[in-house]
Amino acid sequence: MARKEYAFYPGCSSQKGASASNYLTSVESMCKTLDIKITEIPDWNCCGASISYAEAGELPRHVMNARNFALAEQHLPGQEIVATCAACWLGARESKERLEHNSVLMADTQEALKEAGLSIKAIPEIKHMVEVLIEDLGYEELAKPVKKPLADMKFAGYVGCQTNRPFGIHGESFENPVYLDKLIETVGGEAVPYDQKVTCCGGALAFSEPDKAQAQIKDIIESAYDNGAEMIVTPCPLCQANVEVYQGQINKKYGTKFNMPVLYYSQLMTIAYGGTAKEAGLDGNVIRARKLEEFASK
Amino acid sequence: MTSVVATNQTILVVGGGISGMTAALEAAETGKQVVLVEKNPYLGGRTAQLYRYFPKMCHPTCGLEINLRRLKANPRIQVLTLAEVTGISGSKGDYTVNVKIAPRFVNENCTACGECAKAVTAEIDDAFNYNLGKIKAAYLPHAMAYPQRYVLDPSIIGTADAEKARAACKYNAIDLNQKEEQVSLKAGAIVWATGWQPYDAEKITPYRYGEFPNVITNVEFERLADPHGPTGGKILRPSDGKEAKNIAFIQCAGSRDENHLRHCSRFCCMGSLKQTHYVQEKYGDEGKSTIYYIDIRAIDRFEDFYAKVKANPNVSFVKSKVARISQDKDGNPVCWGVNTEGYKRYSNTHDLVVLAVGMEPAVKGVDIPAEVMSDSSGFIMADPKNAGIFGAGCATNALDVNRAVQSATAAALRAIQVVNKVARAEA
Amino acid sequence: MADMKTAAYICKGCELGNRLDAKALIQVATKEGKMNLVREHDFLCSTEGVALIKNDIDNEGVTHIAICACSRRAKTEAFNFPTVAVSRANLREGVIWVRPDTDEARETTQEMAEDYVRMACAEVKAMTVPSGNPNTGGVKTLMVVGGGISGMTAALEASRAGYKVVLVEKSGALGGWAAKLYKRIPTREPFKAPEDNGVADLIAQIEADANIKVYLNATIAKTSGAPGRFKVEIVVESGPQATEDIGAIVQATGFELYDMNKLPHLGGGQANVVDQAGLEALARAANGGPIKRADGKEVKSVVFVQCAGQRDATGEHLQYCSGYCCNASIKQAMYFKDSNPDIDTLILYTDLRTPGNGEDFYRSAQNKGVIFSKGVVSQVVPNGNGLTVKFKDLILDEETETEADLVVLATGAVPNSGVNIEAVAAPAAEESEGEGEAASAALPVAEVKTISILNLDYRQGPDLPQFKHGFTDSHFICFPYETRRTGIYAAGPVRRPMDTAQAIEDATGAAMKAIQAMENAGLGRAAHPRAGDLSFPTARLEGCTQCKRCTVECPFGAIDEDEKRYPLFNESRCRRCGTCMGACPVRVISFENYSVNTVGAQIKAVDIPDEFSEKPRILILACENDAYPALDMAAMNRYEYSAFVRAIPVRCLGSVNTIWITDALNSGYDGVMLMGCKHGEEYQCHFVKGSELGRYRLSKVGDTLKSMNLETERVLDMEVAITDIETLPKRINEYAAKIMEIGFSPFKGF
Amino acid sequence: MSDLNQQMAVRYKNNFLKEIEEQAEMGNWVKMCMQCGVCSGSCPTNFHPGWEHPPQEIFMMIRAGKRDEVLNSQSMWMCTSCYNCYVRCPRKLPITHIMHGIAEYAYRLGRAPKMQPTLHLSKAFWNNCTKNGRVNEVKLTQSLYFKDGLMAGIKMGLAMKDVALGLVKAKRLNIMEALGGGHKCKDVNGIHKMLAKARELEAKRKGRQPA
Repeated sequence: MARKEYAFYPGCSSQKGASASNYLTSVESMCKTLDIKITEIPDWNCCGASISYAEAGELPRHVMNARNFALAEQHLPGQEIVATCAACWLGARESKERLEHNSVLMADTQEALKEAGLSIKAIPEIKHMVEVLIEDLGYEELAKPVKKPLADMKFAGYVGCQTNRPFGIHGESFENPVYLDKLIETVGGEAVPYDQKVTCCGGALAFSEPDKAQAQIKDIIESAYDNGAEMIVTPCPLCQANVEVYQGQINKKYGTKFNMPVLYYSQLMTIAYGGTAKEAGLDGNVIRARKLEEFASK
Repeated sequence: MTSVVATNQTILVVGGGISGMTAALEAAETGKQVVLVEKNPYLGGRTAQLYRYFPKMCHPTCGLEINLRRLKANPRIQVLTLAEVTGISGSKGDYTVNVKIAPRFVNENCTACGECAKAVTAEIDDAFNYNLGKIKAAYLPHAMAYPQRYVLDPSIIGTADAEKARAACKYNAIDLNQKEEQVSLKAGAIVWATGWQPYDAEKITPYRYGEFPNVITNVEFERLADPHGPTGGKILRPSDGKEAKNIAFIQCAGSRDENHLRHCSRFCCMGSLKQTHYVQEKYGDEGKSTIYYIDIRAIDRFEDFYAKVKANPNVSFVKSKVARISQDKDGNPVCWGVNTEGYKRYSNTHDLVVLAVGMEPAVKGVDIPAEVMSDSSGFIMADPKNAGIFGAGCATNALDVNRAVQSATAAALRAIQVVNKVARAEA
Repeated sequence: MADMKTAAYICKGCELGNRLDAKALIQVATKEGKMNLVREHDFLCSTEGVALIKNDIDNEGVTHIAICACSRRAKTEAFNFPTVAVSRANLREGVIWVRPDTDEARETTQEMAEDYVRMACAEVKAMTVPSGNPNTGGVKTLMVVGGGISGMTAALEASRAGYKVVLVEKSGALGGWAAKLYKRIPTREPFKAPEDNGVADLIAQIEADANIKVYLNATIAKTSGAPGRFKVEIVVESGPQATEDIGAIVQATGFELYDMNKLPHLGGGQANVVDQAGLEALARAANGGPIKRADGKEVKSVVFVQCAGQRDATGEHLQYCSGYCCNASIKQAMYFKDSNPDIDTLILYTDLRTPGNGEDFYRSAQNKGVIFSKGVVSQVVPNGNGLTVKFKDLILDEETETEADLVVLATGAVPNSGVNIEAVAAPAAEESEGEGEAASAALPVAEVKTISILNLDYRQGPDLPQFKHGFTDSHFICFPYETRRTGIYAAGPVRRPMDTAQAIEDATGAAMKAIQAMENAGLGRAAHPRAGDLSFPTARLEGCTQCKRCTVECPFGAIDEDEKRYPLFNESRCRRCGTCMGACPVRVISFENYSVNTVGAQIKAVDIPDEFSEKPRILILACENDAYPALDMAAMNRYEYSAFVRAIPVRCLGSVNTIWITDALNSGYDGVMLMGCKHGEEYQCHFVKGSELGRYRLSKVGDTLKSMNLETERVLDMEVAITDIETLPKRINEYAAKIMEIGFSPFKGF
Repeated sequence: MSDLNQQMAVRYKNNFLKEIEEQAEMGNWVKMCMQCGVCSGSCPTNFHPGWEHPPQEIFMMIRAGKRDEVLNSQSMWMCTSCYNCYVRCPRKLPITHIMHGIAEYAYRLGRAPKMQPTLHLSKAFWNNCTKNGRVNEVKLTQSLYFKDGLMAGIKMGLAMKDVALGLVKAKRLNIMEALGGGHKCKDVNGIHKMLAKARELEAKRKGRQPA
């Protein structure tokens, strides 16, 4: 019997072979160590993400999330939903909030769900994995399993937008949230202060407006370098991808020499808990975090 | 032991700022018995912490001197400092009030000669100057403090410092055995004039108050400009003591904001317009002020004052609520936003940013009897049932000094109506 | 004066004993001060010390005491002996705290102390204990002029406190402006919707109140007398003239709207353009139903133009903001939205001014669909059956226009404050030297009214002096009710532009002050700022030359002229500033405890060393409210200054009589420093015109100096604020140095 | 779609504010803006060139009835959903959602700019994720590259080559997905029926004939 159980909502990017598969890998290792049982919501579907607003409209977007709620309720009764992807978490929370505060929307949603043979009684709580870690467990508990503190490694904790706004992590400020820094320190690393912690990476506009997005990404990486960071750490798959994969293009465009690994908090924790590079999904990083890989292999 | 002479024809005034003093004086000068309760060791409240008043640019201490003279000349007012009301029972015309009096550790013998301060070595935060500086733990709160008696900070009681202070006093004015007292007194009517507190600027996270040393509040700026202040009246910025000549004033810092204070605090526009005068006064044409605002609320004849400031080439106005503040490598605050008049983007670097924080009623969270109603912002509202407890000054609304005094004068009459009724009944 | 017994007490506490030669001070008090009784004490303000003095008063018959210790501002509770005349020699803040504790300084410091002892002894002997004003009136009836919200509130609040009230209203009904309103701006939580105008309720209360006597269709023919004994003649239209005995007066005569016909470019005077009063009339007619224009057409779109003829920089219209109009337009827009949400309501403003909880009212209007645009209207022109409003949209940064069935101009308030007595030159002003400067700036827009409201039978004119833009406001931040006519207080929009909620608060405060004035007049006590002072000016008329300076200069219009043109003092109008005393060229005016003599005696008491001593003497006459406390606080900060100055507090620069200066110079002083408050438009003098009049008078001293062949620098007029604690000692020392340059006065030793 | 545009234009005559309030998601908040400008200053794209109208200006334009300028504007499409404006607004306007709502409405009316890249992304993403219930990242990427036609697609593809390859190497882009495979939900059918119903209900509620 695990000490905590959750209905797990990995989201599209955290699947085998998907853009955040390494996130999934590390989360699984991390949860194993922490004795957290996460059970995938059977047949869960995409949250629609913010970007679908134009084509989806209002109700269909909520209905997509509502389906996941209904499935979780049905198959994993009494369990809170935990998401690892910022967009999934935000999308789901928004739908929960909107449906609970708008009886018309709720009625329409139920009617639509009927088409799929589903219905909602009470929408479960929806948490981001980070909330599970720092609220349900707490920093002390997270520190206990640390076998290999990530000594003399400098990380820039990049919180970004959607794990931070509009809901954010309880008790954190929108402008200068510190939970990520605290997580880094909990596993023995050094969190460097820098002023692009919550700057937007451009989100989905990395596809549609690459120039604007990459200009913002450049600011983030530059500031991380300027403040002595060796690696960037983030809780969001989209942030991770955007900040990591466009560095080559940015170097071309701006003549920079960026080669900054961008990791998930869960990868740090897995390594600090004594996991292997593979268990932490370090092989899944496009820009390899050599220093961390060597450290892991020691 | 403090003895208080009070009956159900006595008017109790809670709060010794300009509103409380006014209510007390107006009532006493009409022949009423008054007890004035103040939680600080001195009277004068927040007005005593202002350098100048708008629109006259005159000095609050000038009016304070007159009020203190009125007070000294009036035998009908008993003043209790370091005192707080802890409970009120009874009803209109017949209240019983419990007051907690904290020890001052200095008695009436004190001649304010200052020998104790010389003897003491420990230092504490200078509360009168919003903790911008340090003072000795035996102190006179400020130059015009009334009662004109020193105070020993509780932190040194039981230490060698306290003994040094006692030894240094030739007049047996220092009494280290003073204890907290609870006194109970009668009152026919109560005027609640507990004033206001500046909104906690740390809650306005985009402005990074508390993180960036060169982002300060309007009340702190008053102390910087005041010759009695921590910099002796020089406008020096906290981070490096450099002369701050290019200053940003951000209006509605917390006010008119559903995330903070829903009401408009009224005084802050005039306050910042006034403070641009300080910059001009200290630095002449080298001093530059920029006011970021939503609406300039220079109501009635204050418009003249606004017009004068607008005419000053060293003051510029930007119609914009600043979105966020960052800090550059030299510790200069940078204001980011958009001028909504014609949509012009800006990121302006300043030496110092002054947040025009709004007024939060100090009554908030204070337990006063149910018959006192407060509005959605926590200000006391006049009770239609006309009970015997009346709000005065900034406890009732966001007011400038002038209007606070009006309100206090009105409250004095409302209180007098009650005690006169009692008197007629007993006659 | 027959059985005067004097005593001096030398305190040795607070280092005085160590720093000064107490024995010598006792000598001085005895030999030169000629005090019947001289005592020293180690700690005079202690219980024992005070008991010692008390005992001398009770058992030794001491009537006059000189306390030689700390500043008169310190230890006031301890040294409080109301039954005897008391003077204070300021040996602590005035001497040892401003002097270095060094051997070379000791001699001059001691001399300083000895002089202050001499001065205290001389002063107290010239004083008598004020006996109170014999010429009081005990009338406790309040007169309220104006039957609007403010007037009715003042009347009811005074009545609730147990006072009789006479309420005079010029129209045929109570209610004033508020009665014209369909509804009013909310005064209580929730601040979301217009509320009942409250008039009916007030009228009902007044009619039910036996304390309140109402005169309708009534004006005031004459107001004579003083607080506690006003006689008011009331003329009732087509009725008998009445006379009332009145104790104090509240003037709540309200305002009228600025005439929109002066705003043709905004459509003022055109069809379908109304001011806020006009809209209220339409709303009352509609009474919740669809609001119709004069031509009967139902209004489907309305534009509100804020600041119409207000906040005007050209000087052509009102310069000020009337404060309430933003909320009023919001309220009026709600009239439309509440009757039909589909009506287009647009409010064009530059700064929306809804202070305090008005912000809730603003939000509520937005919620109801009222549109707010930041724009400046250039023109309103007819357009078919409607109007076109041309304006610059400041947010979208473009010239644009919109159509409307109806346009409402928020034109703002003009006070009904009666005659501007300073604009229409007061009678015989030219006879006085003071007046020329005294006249304050007249106003461009608010036309000079010629019909008086109070018809005061005062030497200085028939109405309350006006402050700015025709309002009868006070210029004091800390003392908003202080008019320049004792016992007469303004309330409501006549005092300052304000909305209903404020007017109610304001009227209650004014009633408070009026009641207080009646109570104090009855006891012969002064009103603010010398509240409780029992002294009052008296004149030896046999010496009077009828020059009228006192009657013209009195900042409070307290002095009339009798049929023989002698000054006629109205003590309960007097604020005890002493300006009359300072003005009197033949020095026949004095107070019992403050006179040409009490100060003159101190000046003469100072020991003047001969020119070879290298010790000049400089006289400081310092305003007791600002300059003297500044000197005290400089001392508390241990800022040192010259040992050659001798400071005497005065009630006001206005009370300084030139004779003090000429006497000082004649008796060999080398210089005189006059320290008074700021004057002019932003004056800080607590007697309003006192320091200004004083300065004007003293500027004439120059001629005297010439006639005495003395350098003009020997008299220095300084503006001192209470915060000048750091600069004041510097300026004193600079002046002392300057005197050394100029050299010593030739008048020494005469 | 433009018939819907006509239909709405007629229905709301010259009251564009009302149109937005009833038709656009969260549109009823627009009237509450007090023009402080904090949203404009907070927008991350604010300091990039070529951004016409910030939210507060869009709101003012709506009140001023500038229907065409607003509906045709690129501005709403620039939203990165960073929620800075949303959390800072002193009037608590859900600005991010309002901007999305206006954009969505403009699109429904067929007024959105031609080939608006973000709109294209939105369509591609939604269609992609609703087809099988989950996103097929390869197909998504393809559809984005080839939106401007084959040649442009190849160019874009080349430009993005390194990005794609990097992901492939890292096993985070599975080309197999391109060929039929990829992740999908079991009850795709139910999802489709459910969404069809949802679209129908929404159109009904907003008084639009189903497109």
